Amino acid sequence: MRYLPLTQADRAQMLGVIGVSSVDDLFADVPAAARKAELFDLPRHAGEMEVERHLNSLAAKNRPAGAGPFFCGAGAYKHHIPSTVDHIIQRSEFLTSYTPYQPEIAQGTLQVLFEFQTQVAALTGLEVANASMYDGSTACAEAVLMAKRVTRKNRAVVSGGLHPHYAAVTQTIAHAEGMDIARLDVAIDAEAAVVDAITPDTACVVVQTPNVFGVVTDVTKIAEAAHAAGALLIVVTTEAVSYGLLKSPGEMGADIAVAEGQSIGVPLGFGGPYVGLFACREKFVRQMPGRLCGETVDAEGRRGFVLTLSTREQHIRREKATSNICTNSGLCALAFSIHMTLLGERGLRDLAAVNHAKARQLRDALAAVPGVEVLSPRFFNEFAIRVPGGAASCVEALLADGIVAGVPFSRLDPKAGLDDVLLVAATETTTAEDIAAFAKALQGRTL
Amino acid sequence: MRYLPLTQADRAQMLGVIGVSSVDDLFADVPAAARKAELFDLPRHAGEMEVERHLNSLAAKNRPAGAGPFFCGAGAYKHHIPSTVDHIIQRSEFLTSYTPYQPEIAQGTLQVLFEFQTQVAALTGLEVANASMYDGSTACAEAVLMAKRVTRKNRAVVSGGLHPHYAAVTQTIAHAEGMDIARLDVAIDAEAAVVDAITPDTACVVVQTPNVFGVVTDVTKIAEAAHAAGALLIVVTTEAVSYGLLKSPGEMGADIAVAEGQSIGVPLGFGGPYVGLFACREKFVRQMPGRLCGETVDAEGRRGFVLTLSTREQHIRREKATSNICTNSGLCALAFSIHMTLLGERGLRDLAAVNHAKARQLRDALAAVPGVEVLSPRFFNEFAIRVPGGAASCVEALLADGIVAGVPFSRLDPKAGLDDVLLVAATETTTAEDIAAFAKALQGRTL
Amino acid sequence: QDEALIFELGGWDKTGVDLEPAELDASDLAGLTRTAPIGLPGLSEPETVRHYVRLSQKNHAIDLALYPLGSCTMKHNPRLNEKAARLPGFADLHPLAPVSTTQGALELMDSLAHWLKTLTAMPAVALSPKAGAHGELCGLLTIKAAHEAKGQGHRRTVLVPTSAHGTNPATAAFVGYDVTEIAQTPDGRVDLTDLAAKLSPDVAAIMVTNPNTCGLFERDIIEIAKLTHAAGAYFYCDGANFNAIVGRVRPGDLGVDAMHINLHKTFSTPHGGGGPGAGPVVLSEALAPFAPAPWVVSGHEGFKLVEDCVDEAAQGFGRMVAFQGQMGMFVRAYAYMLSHGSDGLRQVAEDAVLNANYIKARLSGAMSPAFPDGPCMHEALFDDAWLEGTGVTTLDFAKAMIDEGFHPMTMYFPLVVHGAMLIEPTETESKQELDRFCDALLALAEAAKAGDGDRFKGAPYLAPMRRLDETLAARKPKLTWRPEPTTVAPAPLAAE
Amino acid sequence: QDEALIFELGGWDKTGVDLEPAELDASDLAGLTRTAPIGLPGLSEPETVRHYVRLSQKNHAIDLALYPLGSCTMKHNPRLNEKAARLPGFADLHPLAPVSTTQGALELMDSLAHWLKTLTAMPAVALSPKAGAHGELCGLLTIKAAHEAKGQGHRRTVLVPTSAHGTNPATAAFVGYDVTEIAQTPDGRVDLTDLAAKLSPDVAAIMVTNPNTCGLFERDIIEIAKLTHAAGAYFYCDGANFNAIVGRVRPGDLGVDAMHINLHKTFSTPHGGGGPGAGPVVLSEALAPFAPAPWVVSGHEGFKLVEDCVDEAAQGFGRMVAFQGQMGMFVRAYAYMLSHGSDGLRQVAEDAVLNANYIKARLSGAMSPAFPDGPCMHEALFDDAWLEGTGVTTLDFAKAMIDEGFHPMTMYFPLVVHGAMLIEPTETESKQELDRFCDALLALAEAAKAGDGDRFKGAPYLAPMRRLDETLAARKPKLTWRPEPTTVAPAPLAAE
Repeated sequence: MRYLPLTQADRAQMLGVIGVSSVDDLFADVPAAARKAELFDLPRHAGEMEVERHLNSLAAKNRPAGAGPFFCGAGAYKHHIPSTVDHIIQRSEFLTSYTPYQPEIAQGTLQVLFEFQTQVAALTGLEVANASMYDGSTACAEAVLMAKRVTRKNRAVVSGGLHPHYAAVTQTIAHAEGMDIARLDVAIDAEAAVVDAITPDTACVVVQTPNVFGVVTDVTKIAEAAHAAGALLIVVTTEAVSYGLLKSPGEMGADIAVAEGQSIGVPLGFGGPYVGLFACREKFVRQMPGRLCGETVDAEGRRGFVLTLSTREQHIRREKATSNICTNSGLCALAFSIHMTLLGERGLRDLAAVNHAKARQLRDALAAVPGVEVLSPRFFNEFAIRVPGGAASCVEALLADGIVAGVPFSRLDPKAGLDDVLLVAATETTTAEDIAAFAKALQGRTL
Repeated sequence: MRYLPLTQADRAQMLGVIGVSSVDDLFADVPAAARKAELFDLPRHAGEMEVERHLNSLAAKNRPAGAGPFFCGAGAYKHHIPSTVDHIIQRSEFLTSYTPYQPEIAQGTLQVLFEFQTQVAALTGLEVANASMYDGSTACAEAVLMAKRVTRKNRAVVSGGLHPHYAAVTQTIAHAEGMDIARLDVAIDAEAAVVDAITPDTACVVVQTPNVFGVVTDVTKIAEAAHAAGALLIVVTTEAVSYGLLKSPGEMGADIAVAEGQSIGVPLGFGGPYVGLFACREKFVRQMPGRLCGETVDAEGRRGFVLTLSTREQHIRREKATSNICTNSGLCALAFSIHMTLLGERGLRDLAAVNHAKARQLRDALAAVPGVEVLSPRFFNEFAIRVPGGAASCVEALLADGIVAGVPFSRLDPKAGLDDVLLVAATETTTAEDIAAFAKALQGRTL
Repeated sequence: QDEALIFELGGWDKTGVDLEPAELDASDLAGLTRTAPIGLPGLSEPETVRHYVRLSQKNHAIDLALYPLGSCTMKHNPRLNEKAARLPGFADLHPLAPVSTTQGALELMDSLAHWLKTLTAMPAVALSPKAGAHGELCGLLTIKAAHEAKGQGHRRTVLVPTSAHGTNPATAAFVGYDVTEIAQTPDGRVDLTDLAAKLSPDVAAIMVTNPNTCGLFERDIIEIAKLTHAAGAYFYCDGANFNAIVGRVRPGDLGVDAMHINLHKTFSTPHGGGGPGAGPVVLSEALAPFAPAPWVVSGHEGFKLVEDCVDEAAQGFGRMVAFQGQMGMFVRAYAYMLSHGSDGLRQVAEDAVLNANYIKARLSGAMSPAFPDGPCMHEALFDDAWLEGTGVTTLDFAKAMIDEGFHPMTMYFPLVVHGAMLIEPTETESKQELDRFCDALLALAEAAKAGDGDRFKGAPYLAPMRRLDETLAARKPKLTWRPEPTTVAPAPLAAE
Repeated sequence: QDEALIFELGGWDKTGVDLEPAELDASDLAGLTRTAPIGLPGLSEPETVRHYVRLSQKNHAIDLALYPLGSCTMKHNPRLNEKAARLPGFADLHPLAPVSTTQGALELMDSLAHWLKTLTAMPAVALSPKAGAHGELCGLLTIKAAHEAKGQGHRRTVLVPTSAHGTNPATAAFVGYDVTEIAQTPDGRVDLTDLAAKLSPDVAAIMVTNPNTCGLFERDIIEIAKLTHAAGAYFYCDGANFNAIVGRVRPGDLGVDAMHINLHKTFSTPHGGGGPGAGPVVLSEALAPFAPAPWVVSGHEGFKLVEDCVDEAAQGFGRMVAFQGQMGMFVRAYAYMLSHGSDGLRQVAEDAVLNANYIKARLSGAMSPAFPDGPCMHEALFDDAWLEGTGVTTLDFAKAMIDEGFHPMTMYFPLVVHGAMLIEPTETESKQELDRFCDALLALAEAAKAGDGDRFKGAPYLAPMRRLDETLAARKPKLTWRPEPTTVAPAPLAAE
């Protein structure tokens, strides 16, 4: 087998050194009843060519986003990734290294994480960021738990504009920790209702901007209300490119900002792996979940980087840890950081501006289709429309025209009663032809 | 522009250090008439996404060999390449390094070349090999010129079984050097005629096995005849995988062996870059063309490798060099060497056996088609068939059935009068279904 | 050579992309446009490539040499798997694309689930957890839901052996459970008597790693499961070390109720400097109904994705993540499974165990194995008794290994062994490399005993950096780069 | 750390592939089957990866630092181009596949030809030459054919300046010409008087590099062309340094008849440790009819490939290679051209020249420029006058640069300058990197003048190897690995 270097002669010689007569002797501690002599009922090994063929055939049964006009968003976005990004993350030294526990031979990973943390802090307008989370949704849940630790209060107010998956994850996990989650009604411009829901026993308020309907909101007033009640404001973002154009969470008073970083450097990948961004005010740093990288010096006084504040973490603190997290999303954080370095401030602003301009073009084109109503009053690169006859059947119908029209809101939250709401997104990858084709096909279907 | 790091501020500052006022001043030596102020009539710069889209659209206008049943050979073969090969040759340190002129910081490339040379020598059964040539055809021409240097004679006898492109390249270049090229008549089993053509003024005899019709030949007798006449025997191989199954050129008495190495590790790539293999008897080493890597020691006595015997080469000897070659095919040699290391002797023998077995299956299937005649009496993984109605129109017709049937011999040599001869090859990538589909379609077209 | 930070390269106005800037009409943004500079540097593409390539060379990697981190399972990562994961049909697939356009992806998930269930003899699997600890969380949430459904929601305790990974108690606490430790026998296994004593009606679950973190198989595993079930509790197995038994032993045959599988360990998806991972959880019949959304079902019209628990599985405890989990890792793990097959996977376990025992045998003369009697499984555990009197600590010894070109083993874990050194070679090491490693360690051991203290106290000498001051880093954490007072702050971008 | 050779790793019976061995029926092989072992080692995939990754780290590369090899043009290689070349539509395309299935490839070749012709103002281009020297060969063969067609086949001489690349005289000799050198003026250009004197009726061509290998533009280039043409000879221009003028100056406007273009220099296809390259040759109207096969023509029914000279171009001199040339390089070069565009390519030349002049300006205080007056083009040439009396040679100085993390410049070339040091930074270096480089060289220069001989004579100290004994290597060449007498020879494979 091509991945196994031992020859039969090696094995025999090694058994001799160990002093046993067969490899079975090494499995002696396994109860006899569980020691399977036969191979399990699965195919035998296969050559690389055969495996590749099989996987190619599976891949060919999917329609990639790049195959034609494509307007899905709702928490994952089709963006162009510079080829440099993938080239670098495939380097052996990044790809096949472990968590940088031995900093002397892991400065590559560590410096990248330090740079990543700084980029995330700058983007979110907050002082500190961690070295990444699994994704945006788990980052959101961790932020709520962190607010509980900081405030020692148990109630979370969750905006109805929060991505339903994020709300579900947060609810699942925070509930297990004994928190009381007040999820407000789902609505297009849901953030308006948040302030009134804040009570003195509120640990945190969770709002998303742009929200799941694409609506952008100035959360400054919500921050003030939350702070007045002794609660933290958690601002969630699922489209990191929006940071290039919109006021940062920190500028608007957020205490914790979490985001899905997929849009920068990470492929759609059917949902994962992604990279969660997590930033907060410096005073809360010791309550943060996840890995942190910090600057220090080596024995010769040279600047270097190490994992730090690990007394927050499970491998030191065990049941008293701030989180159970061990694995992070290091390679995706690297991809994010490389892409961000290529963009720079100028490139990110340009990219965000292009995204917004494309979404406006899309909005104009769809708004002109009779029967279609644009629902999102303010948006970045995604918005909700009402389509006659239901969003799910609209998507199905337009697929026949070669167009992937977007995400029916009912797919995210079937109970919300918004079956005719379709979420549509545009990015720099959207062409004028894509938009025209969408509008034309939609018109054909709604007439 | 993303590949250009200088900012406008940098440029201004640098012009100041240089002491000129504009970059135009640096082009002062260019005659005014040739100093173009305007941009040339070509598109302006484009973003990565736009360029990628354009190239994707061009690529999509081609039908890759892997898209369906495919039987072309004739000097380039569709083989499976392990993914490890491409991963390694994309490493910055191999991909973006130059000719290893500074051995202290080029041991990676140099050790690879030393290993490559050893592998090529072992495969060809000869004592020394160089660090690669552009491809098999230019290696063939260089071998003929080398024979002239060694024997100080001017006539080359070229078998009618030599790949017509190789014959053309050799004729073009050797003729320019003033050699007299006696190319024998094209025939399926052409090597039989070679011995009689050898004269006392013959510098070398060039035979190919497997030849362009796939025919394998024991050249021992030809070697004896050549040596008796004071000529060198040059054995050409265009399918390097055949080395795994067939007697090596060295074993059969060759003085020089040249080959196209594409089959091991190098993609089809529409004809290039490929990698020429070049090996010979040790006594001729100082007449070899191309780069050579040799073992030595460093100042601390450690084993290391350097380019050596460069007094043969143009950068030292100028017009007295053994060849004008400067660039080699280093990265393809690396790919070849990696693939060969993965294969090992066992893997190469298995691969060759699979190739031969598939070709026999193909032969059996096609031989059973009424009207089709198999022409090659002995073969490795390729053979010639006679198809009624002409090979070119047969290929065209089968294309409509989704099958790329092979290479019409007339495409290689329109003057040979073999318009009904089709060259067909099978490799490990050929499936039983491919073969069945080919036979069925052929039957449908010939009936 | 030091590598400057991206913030120090002067690229406040540079970019490595060519975008035609769109004119900004902010009328749909309600005044939310940024005004102040963000403070992000940019670099041209050549500078970017060089920065990261240089940085990369400061890392150790499994592609460079043995990486014997016990319990971390650093094995070869096939490049075929990387290639497959990058096929546009997988990499460029939106998680919410219409289900009819994602049939191949769903089929792959379904096949992966089939392999995982067959290899573990368990009837169900939840694929979505994003890492091992996330899988533990999923498992305990499932257990919690199952107890609640049975009216056993009052059970508040989870039993965990002292030798467990830190994630075990951390996860239990995360879910709101109290953690009680189980004692260990002198031969490194769960103490059955202590377990039986602690299996009160308040216990919701036990969490046992098997093979355990001492590298030993829990001989009494079936008895442990029986006791646990008899007490009305569930048996959560930490499957971090499944690589030692894959293809040979099925956890379902041992009485396990839930077990996560680190795809990045057993099935060789790359670790990527600490992640991403993937932690699917196999579940017993008792727990299966409580699994979280989403999951794949197959029917006449192809594959379907059940994304909401409401209708089709009212008992499901909820959702672990947005979307479906680590698809990129699923592709890699599945490619790895197909490549190995049932025979190859069995060989994986055998060679992993053989390699570990070979190291244990070769080093036992010079170093002190924590459990000298009997074979170990996939990793060999030593304590620091053999260093006594040398003045060299486990940490010093580990740092000296760096100078020999190897990554240190796992140190000071598991906690049950003094100065623990946990060595896991994995099955993808050749005998030559194992010998090179053992020779180096034996030479180091000799040097330590010969009193060559400087070689250890100052180590590493040959790494990109000398030993780093971790205390300083934690005392006054500097977690982001900030401009020195003398640095010119980034100027706001000119409107162009 | 030394890396063993693949032959020393014991893998005589190992393999890193999984092939089902086919049963061998040798009845179609006429007894030609191998019997003796070949002597090829094999390695498992993990061992293979490690071997090559370890080796790679012993190389310098443009991705690691400045690589200022004059005349070699080591610039950034965009990864977009690597990605594009690997699209199955290009990489998995057979050179003899039916023409109707290769229309995209032919279109790309046609577009590349259009760009090359437009950038050079030349009416034709032969794409097939595989490298620069191969392009020279193509150019001279074209010239020879043209002369023969005009009844001028008696012309036997090619004039070449002393400063020329070795490939120029070597190629001329290869084609059977006699080589005569042209003198150089004190300011580093072709001596017009000497040229005029040597332009006898026997001269077939002149070969002039422009910008020349001293990094200078031939001011009298138009006059040179006129003299040459007046003598009935052709003007071959070595286009190795086209990168200095691309987008700004067109060789066709200067009177050039043939010029090769190193795609791996001007258009940034990667050098790959010495190759592959690609050397298309642009041709004047006079030479165009004699171009070799194959070429692409476009018509109503799409693109066609003319593969044989017989019918469609009876004058073509023959064929340079099997198939169409370096398609993989065509894709990369075309991607590079599209990315830069007409504006970007012009900027390429300007920045390359600016960077070289900046280095010249910064170093001229400490080192002696060979041609101090006036600007240089894309490379700065120094001689070793400034090292006089220091005991340090050009070679020593170059080796000391390695310890500073840089690749040495080109040394002892061109031959017209004593102890030449030819520095070419290219346009893809940032000012920061140029300053780092200049600072390092200035410090080294100071050390040399201060008499710190050891720092140079023993250099490099910090490279993977110390200075290598090239004389030993050449005296008794050891070009392949052979088993030591004590090594067990590989056993023949058992029939399995």
